[in-house]
Amino acid sequence: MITNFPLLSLIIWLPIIGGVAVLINGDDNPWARPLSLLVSLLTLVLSIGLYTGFDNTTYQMQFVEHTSWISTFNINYYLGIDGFSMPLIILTAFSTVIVVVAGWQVIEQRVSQYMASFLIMSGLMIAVFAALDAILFYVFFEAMLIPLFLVIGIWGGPNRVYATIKFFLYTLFGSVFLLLALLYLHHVAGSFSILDFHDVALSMQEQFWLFLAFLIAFAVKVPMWPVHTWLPDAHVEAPTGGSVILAAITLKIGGYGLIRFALPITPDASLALDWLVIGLSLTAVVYIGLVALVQTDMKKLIAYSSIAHMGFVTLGLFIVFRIFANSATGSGAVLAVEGAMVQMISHGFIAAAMFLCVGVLYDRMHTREISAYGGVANTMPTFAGFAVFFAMANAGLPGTSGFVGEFMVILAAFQANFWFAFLAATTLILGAAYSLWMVKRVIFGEVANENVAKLEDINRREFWMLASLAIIILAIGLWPAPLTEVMHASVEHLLTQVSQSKI
Amino acid sequence: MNQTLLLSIVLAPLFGSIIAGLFGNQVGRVWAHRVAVYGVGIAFVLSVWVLKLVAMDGETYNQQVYQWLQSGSLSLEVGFMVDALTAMMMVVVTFVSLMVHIYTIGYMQDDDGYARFFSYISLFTFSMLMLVMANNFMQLFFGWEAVGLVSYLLIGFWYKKPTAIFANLKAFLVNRVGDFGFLLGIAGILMYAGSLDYVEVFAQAPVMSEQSIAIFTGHDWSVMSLICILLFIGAMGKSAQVPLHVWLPDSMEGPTPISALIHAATMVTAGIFMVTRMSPLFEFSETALSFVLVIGSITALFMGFLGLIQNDIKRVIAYSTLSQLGYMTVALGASAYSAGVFHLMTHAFFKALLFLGAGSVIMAMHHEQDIRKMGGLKKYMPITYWTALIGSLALIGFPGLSGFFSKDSIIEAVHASEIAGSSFAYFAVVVGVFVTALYSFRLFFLVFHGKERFKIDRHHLPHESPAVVTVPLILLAIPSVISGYLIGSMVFGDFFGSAIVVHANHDVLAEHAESYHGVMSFMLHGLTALPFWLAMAGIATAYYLYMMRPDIPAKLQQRFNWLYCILDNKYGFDSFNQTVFAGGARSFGNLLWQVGDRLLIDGFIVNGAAKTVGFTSKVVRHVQSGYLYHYAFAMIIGLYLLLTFFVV
Amino acid sequence: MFEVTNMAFALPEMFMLAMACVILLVVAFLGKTAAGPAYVLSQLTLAITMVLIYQSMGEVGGLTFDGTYIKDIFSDILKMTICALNIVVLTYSTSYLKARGLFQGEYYVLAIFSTLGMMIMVSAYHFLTLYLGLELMSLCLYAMVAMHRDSAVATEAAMKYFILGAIASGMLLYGMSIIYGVTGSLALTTIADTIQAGGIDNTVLSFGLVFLIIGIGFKLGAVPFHMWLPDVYHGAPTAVTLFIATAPKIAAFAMAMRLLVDGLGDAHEYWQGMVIMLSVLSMIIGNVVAIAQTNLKRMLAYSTISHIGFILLGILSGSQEGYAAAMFYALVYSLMSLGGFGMIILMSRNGFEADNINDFKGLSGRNPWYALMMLILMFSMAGIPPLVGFYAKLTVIKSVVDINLMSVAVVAVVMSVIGAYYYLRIIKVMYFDKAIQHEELQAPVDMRVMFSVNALTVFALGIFPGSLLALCTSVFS
Amino acid sequence: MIALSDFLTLGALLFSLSVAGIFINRKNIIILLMCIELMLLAVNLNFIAFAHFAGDIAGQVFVFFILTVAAAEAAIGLAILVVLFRNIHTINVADLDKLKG
Repeated sequence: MITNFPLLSLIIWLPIIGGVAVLINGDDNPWARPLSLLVSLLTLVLSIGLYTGFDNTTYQMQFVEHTSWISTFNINYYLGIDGFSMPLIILTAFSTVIVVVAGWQVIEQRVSQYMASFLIMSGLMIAVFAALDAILFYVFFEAMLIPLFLVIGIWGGPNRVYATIKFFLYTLFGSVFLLLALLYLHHVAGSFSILDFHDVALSMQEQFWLFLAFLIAFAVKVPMWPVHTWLPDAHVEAPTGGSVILAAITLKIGGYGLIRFALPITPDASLALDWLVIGLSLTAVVYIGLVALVQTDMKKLIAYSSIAHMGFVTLGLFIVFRIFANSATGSGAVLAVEGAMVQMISHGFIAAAMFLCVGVLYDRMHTREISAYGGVANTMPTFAGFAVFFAMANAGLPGTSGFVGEFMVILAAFQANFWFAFLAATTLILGAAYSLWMVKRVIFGEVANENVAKLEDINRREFWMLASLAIIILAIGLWPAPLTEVMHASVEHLLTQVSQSKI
Repeated sequence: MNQTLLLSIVLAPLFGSIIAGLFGNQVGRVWAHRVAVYGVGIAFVLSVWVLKLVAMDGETYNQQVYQWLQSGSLSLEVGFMVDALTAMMMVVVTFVSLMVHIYTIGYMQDDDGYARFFSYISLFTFSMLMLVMANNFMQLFFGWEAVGLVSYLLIGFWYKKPTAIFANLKAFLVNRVGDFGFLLGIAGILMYAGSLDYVEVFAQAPVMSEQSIAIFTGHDWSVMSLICILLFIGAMGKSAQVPLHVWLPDSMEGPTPISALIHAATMVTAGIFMVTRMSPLFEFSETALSFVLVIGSITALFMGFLGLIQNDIKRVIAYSTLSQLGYMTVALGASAYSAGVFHLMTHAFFKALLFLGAGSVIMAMHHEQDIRKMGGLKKYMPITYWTALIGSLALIGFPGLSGFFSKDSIIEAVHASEIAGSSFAYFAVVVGVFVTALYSFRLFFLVFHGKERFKIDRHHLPHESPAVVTVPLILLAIPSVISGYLIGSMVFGDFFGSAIVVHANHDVLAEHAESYHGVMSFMLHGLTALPFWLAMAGIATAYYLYMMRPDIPAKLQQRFNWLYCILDNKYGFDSFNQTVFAGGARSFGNLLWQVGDRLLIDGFIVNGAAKTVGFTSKVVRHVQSGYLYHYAFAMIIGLYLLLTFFVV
Repeated sequence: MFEVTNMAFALPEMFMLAMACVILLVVAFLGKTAAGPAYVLSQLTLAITMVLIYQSMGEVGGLTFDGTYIKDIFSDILKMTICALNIVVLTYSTSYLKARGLFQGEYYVLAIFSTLGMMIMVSAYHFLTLYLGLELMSLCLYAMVAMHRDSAVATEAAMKYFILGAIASGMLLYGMSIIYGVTGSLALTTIADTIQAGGIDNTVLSFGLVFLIIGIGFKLGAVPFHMWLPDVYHGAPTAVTLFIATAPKIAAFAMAMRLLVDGLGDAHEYWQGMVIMLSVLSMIIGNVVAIAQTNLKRMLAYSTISHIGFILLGILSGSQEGYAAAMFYALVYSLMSLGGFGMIILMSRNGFEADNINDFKGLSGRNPWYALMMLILMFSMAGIPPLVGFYAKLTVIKSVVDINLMSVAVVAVVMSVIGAYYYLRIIKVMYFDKAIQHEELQAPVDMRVMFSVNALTVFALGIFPGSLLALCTSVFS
Repeated sequence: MIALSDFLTLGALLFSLSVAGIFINRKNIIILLMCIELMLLAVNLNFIAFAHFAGDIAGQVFVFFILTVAAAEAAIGLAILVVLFRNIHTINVADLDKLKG
């Protein structure tokens, strides 16, 4: 490996520049789609390079790039990845390919703008995961909202304006507090490097407020109850690609933010307020699970299920304190954090797949109401197979990736408190109930109406799109070790950080 | 024994499943079933070889195949553990599965989903083998859920039938309730044993048994009791114990071969297997054992009653299965694990036989399942008749047949047990014998004897099923008769060796073992015992009620209408679940959604804030009235404010 | 003692004054046909002035004209910005004025005189020069607003502007008189020295400060002295609005800096609270009331008010970093504002003002490029990265955080979220709504190019804000 | 002897009068212009008083400038007033309400 080769920059800027190129070419250009696919595939291939060149043994940042950017404030173009960010970057690159393929025929208006939005968004999101400078992080964190705002607003459903503005303001509201926190930390630490933030000593009061700022910013992204209500609206109105990116990546930024900021920078406040996060997470699992059950719109149902699943991420991250309190070794804490990470990655694939399935149906029937369907299996058997598989994955069936994260977090939660595990495990029932009940009503049964009777099974493009996701979901479910082993060192390091008081 | 051998056993059916499932259209129907049957056939032959290695050569095996996950100090692996218990289960599973595979060639002949069906049942075989061969809890859970998945797929195999897709959802969800407990149990084990590997966990058992956990503040519970009960909740789901039994009767919506394979012989016994496998843990908790015992005896007795009034041929057998599962559970509760597993094995043979026989009848009746519309089939279907007779006799515990040995040993074990609830259990299992005989022979007489109540169509007279159906019947009838003779080694001998751990103070089988002097004396003893006469009385009652005086049942039904209602409503479990759990969850979910999400969070806080800002904006803009003197006045106000606050 | 007056320090102003007179004469002689030459001459004047300033930038500056006038790096940068902004403004205005029969030489005379006033304000180091510069600028602006003589709203706006402006001038003068009374001097250097030396009556000082603040607040448009701003922006011809909204804000900012920092820097503790009040009120009122607007010019007026609130954040921090941040913000604001009002002119044509938000419906379908440019401007104003508006907000908020005024910072960020709403609304209208009209743009090429450059600068500065930020910082270190 | 404070008080009074005149008067714009003049005069008084008592000439010089500017201001103001009257045929302050909100 060439040590100084700016691979990360390449992965970030290739899709952005590619997106601009697609945009400039204009809508009439027949090359918009192939070019987008090429760029996204290239990005994916390059991002694989991050995995192969990754050193599992160290928690230190790798592929580091450091250039002065805004010298006045000592803001740097500082990139680097560790075991937390690397899998998420690959997930992002992969999702972008899927999105490009998913929009291939479906998007007829403003194709180049659509593709460009996603390519640019992809670069920005990768940059969020790679940024080690707080302001750089924030810039990408916010900049990402712009293309997503446009995607939902332009290509979305009937109520798209409300949804997209709600989404934008909601997330903006959360993130401005993050900005304040970052500025305050700079005031204290004298640098904008996130790694320097990790080391700075803070009083309990400072940590308390900083933690709240981080929490509000990232809780909105995750999203945690009760700041989750933007998500169902955004998902329902977004075009399929938008939903995929929302579910697969943007939610992950919330979890990632908690890992990168809240836990290591404010460990004492995290400890003191872990009850809050745990409580909200469990609320997400149970409350949102019940809410998902009664949804009549498929996308809304999946959106709510996303919230419930993300509850496991936040739960996994914040039970570590209780686990430390209960046992000296804290082996369960590693399990909890890695479970949260696995859950994030896995949810990225599964939620994407679920939304693509809804997209496939929506493209044909132009409705997402569950009641408009029934007996799809009769006319679309191959699709039905995928749908049932993904629903099972969503319900956390062992052998699929959906199981791994939940399993790890529940196992760890028991070590924190029996009731945490008890409430978290209700997802076994609720998750199965809402996923499979939907499958029952949509996929199974007699052909419900003549529209369903006219459905055509998925074409080759859709097949490979779903098949690639299915393979990954299965692969992670059957052998998650390659995924978790890249995180070990980083997780261990995080746990040392959270277990040391900063006061 | 090596890894290749064991992997071949597991992967052969999986391979068959993948070929039949993913490439069913390409390879065609014939190759779809061939590949599946060969796969399971290979698995069966190799399983027998493994059994031979274990039983004859005393080999055991416990190694990992690959590391599934490593996290901190915890390592989760996929691996195999083969001892006598496993080997026995492997043979039972692959044998019944093979029979069902062959049977299916005939039974599903005309179905559109032929290849898909083979794919599913092969996948089931794979999953079940993974379950029984697991050497750790993670893999156990994997197999546990995977068989649940296949069960779900197979119950809903005819996905156009509304009842079928209702039943499969119900089955999956009820099983998930069990898995909920099971998973918590596993989590508890990880916490207190620090590992999920069987061997390590069992080694930790004595330490764990001394720990306690405060679930509710101030109440310390024994960790072992908690874990065992949680694990057993899993078993209650899978093995359909009250109150999680509700899915099993409904699961009869699936094709008959899977009723035989999954919902009678193998999958439903996974719970029994699991508890047996966990005997080193359960032995430390009398509380848990009592719990198991009571649940088992309730299931054994009360589910038997329900069999009495069912008219669907498969449902009668399904309730019988429930009841028999209750017997097995009772055995577990009484620490007579080997008796339980023994019954598991014999039951697998004769119950599969009964189901497949029922399937044969159903085929002959053109998919009519109501026993009131059958009768007198004996002359049309001799093979089915005789095999069904063997199966029924085995089921009621007729001396000499397999069921006699296994059931008798359970009854004796419960009799000897001294833990809480054992007297009730004894009562339940003894009365159960009578009930079993009554409903079994009610079914038998109504189907094969008496008047022909089906509509006779000259061109479609009932006829015996083809060889692919009858050969499996015969092949299953053989072990239904003879497998009981293994009692000597399996129950009273040390066939299972260290696979089953029983503490001396619970060892109810030990005293029987002392008085056990071979099969013949056991049988003779049985002839004088109460259960035998109860069984005979059952047969006689059935004959009297349904052959000689068919008017009596109808009168009884009128006379004891309230009782009939209770039984007909299955004690109200279904309607209770439907209203309270399903309906309750939906209304509560709706409440949370409409009130919590929409009204409070979205309406009040989010949109409320937006509206407040918008409203403020509309109000405040009127300050900009357009009049110069107001503008000037605003400046004066500003001046005033500045002067007031800031002039020091 | 006479010091030798260094005329060279004021060379650009002198040149501009001369040229202003030339243009005046040209207009006077050519009459109706003077507009064209006046336009060219004005542009030339501004360009040459810029060059003159640029050439002298490296040279040592200092006080001149008996300590009433200063040339320093701060004044050089701001003056160059003012000239540059006005070059763009004049370019933008031309087509607008032509279409409405307002293409007259007087506009350019007034513009150049007004520019001269601004430059004097920037360089003023004495109450007198400051006052004269201010009045020179303001009087020209009053007249410009009223230029559209047949428009009732324009004259109404002019009247309001004039009356309120005169009151504000009066207040400012009153404040100056008090400060003069306390410190015994009109020169900022002496005032600063006196205050530093101490021993003056703080009550009277802060009493005088209140009036100064009002004067500054009025010129900037800070709440509650902002009432003129929406009406004037709304009522004036867009070309004039554009003029008022850009360079004069730089001049007002310079005035604020000169008075508060250079002159009364040591009285920071007395004026900080007042500025906080203005700042917070401006951010709140500006952002909240903007939401209810349907007229784009009016909305941008309220948005200006909120931006002023942010600029004041930098000033109130009292640190060099804060001043640099405020300067950065002021520059960035003028650039964005230039683009925002430029867009309205770009969209407008004879008989169509394009100043209603709904006039932008479906713009992205009709003119994707300009819609994109407007999108950049709007997101920048909303303070969304990676656009330069974000760094402006970042720097001022940072300066407030650094002095531990967290509550003010919280207000600022919350208000920026509320503010984002109405910018998003513009984007929503452009991108998500269906077009209701389909006329082609009529703007000339030079304006289109200039506008694109303008918006792209906002974007480019967003990616590389470092140099501009460094420049602003260097002024105060 | 007239003290400085007397001048200042008078100046403040005049100033207040003018300010009050501006926002109390709702009739005639010309009165507004007069009030503005009054305000500037109040300021002038202040300057002169301070200059006198401090023995500093600068304040008095300033006053001359203010007077000059005030004249220019009045000119502009009246010009606008004329245009305004031409457009809306009234110089009633309360009629200047087209721009609001």
